[in-house]
Amino acid sequence: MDPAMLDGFPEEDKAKMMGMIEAMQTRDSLKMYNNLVERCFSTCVQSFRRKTLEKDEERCVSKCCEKFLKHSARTSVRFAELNAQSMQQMGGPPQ
Amino acid sequence: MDPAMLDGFPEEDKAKMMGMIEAMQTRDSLKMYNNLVERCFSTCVQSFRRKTLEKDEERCVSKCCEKFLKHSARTSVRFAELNAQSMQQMGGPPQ
Amino acid sequence: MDPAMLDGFPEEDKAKMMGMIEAMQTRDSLKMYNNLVERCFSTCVQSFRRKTLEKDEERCVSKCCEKFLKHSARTSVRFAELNAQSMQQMGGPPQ
Amino acid sequence: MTPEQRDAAFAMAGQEMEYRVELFNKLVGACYEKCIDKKFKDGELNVGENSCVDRCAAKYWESVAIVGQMLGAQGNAPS
Amino acid sequence: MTPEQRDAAFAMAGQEMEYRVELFNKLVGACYEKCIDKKFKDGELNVGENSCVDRCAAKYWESVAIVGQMLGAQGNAPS
Amino acid sequence: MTPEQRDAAFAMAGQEMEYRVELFNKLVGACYEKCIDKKFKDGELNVGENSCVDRCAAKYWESVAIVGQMLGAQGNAPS
Repeated sequence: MDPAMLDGFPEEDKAKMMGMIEAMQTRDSLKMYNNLVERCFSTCVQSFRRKTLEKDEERCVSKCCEKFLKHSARTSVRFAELNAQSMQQMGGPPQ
Repeated sequence: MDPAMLDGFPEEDKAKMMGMIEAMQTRDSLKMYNNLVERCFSTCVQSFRRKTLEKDEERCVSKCCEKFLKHSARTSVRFAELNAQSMQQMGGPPQ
Repeated sequence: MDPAMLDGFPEEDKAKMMGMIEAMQTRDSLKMYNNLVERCFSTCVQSFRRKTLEKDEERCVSKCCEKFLKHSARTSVRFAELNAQSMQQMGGPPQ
Repeated sequence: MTPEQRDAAFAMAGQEMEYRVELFNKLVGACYEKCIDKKFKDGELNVGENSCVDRCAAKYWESVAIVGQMLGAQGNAPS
Repeated sequence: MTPEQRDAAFAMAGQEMEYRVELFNKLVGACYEKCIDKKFKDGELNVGENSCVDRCAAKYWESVAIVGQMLGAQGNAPS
Repeated sequence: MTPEQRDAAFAMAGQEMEYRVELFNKLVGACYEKCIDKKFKDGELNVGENSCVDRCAAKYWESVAIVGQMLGAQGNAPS
């Protein structure tokens, strides 16, 4: 969201909006955490002969997580660029 | 939801309920939009040698979308019929 | 959530929190219902030559559902144990 | 009706609506997977797809009832 | 602005944000499936993965626009 | 506690609960896929399925901790 959108709103509204954004971010990061575990567990863990992770499963979960975070960070840069581009070209994102 | 459910409620409650339904519909249509893009992109786009869609990928995304919307429209007619049927037979939908 | 967390809150707050928990449980059980139907339907129903379930499809949906509920019940016992364990060891669950 | 009862009625109606919408969306998704040819040569549903979709919807509905009975029998019926 | 209008503006801004976040998450998920090698020998993205991710994001974005046009044409454009 | 602080405490407790429920649901789903035979001849879990489920739950839990550490190290720990 463009923070400029909030210009002209009374201070208490801005505070409310900021609270809303913050709550959404907390919720999304918790959701992302759960999704990441599910994704890497499903890809990496295949054997159930023991009740602790095998060394290579542990390594796989950790690399999977690292790689996903890097992928996500790179994508977020591209996403911002694409967003900015379509703002210029069409006066707004595709919606 | 059966609008008759709202009979007997004060006017301001009806308005509140209508607002609730409207907000839900906006949210659902945005969600459906996102789901549709994800679905058709995943089915149709396979090559990443260029950063723009190939002609056949573009056509595929567009046909995929058209077909999904037609499928969804037909299903919604069937859904309403099945709903009406089970209201009659059992005094309510399976729940 | 640990109900002890509510100690020291005024009565009306406890009531509000309990209401929140209840609403969440209703929502989750409805969501679980929908997920279970989707899961067992997708696994069990393969033929579309008739508009009613074949005898073996019906049996499959029913066994699938029974098995999922048993799996879920067992997992919930394990989940509680793991939760309790990590509370002891680390003063809190992994988060 | 007290304000609390009214709030509860609203909350229940909202959850009921969400359940219905979710049910519909899952039915659409499941029958799309089962019935629709993913080659997308054409934007129209053909005869076979159309009748598959109709039967699929009816069979999904029957499955909802079966699962509902099972949940009810186990005492965790949603309502 | 009346309080009702303000509430409506808040609700709309909230839904717009949720739509954006969801769009981003789905793009990340789709391009992860398309581009990332799941052997996880290494925690780094290699050159091929990096350029695949960039192109994938651009193509996903183009798909958003196509689907948006189709929805608009059918009169069920989300906004 | 001011009313604002109380609202914030409620919101946080709600999000914490949602996180827990979601964690449980994903664990159930993941271990169902890994451990349960989908032929459904029987409605009972057999010995092999039971022990697979127990180990799967423990391994999932371990994975939650690993991912949590990684997120923490990167400064995007959820809490």
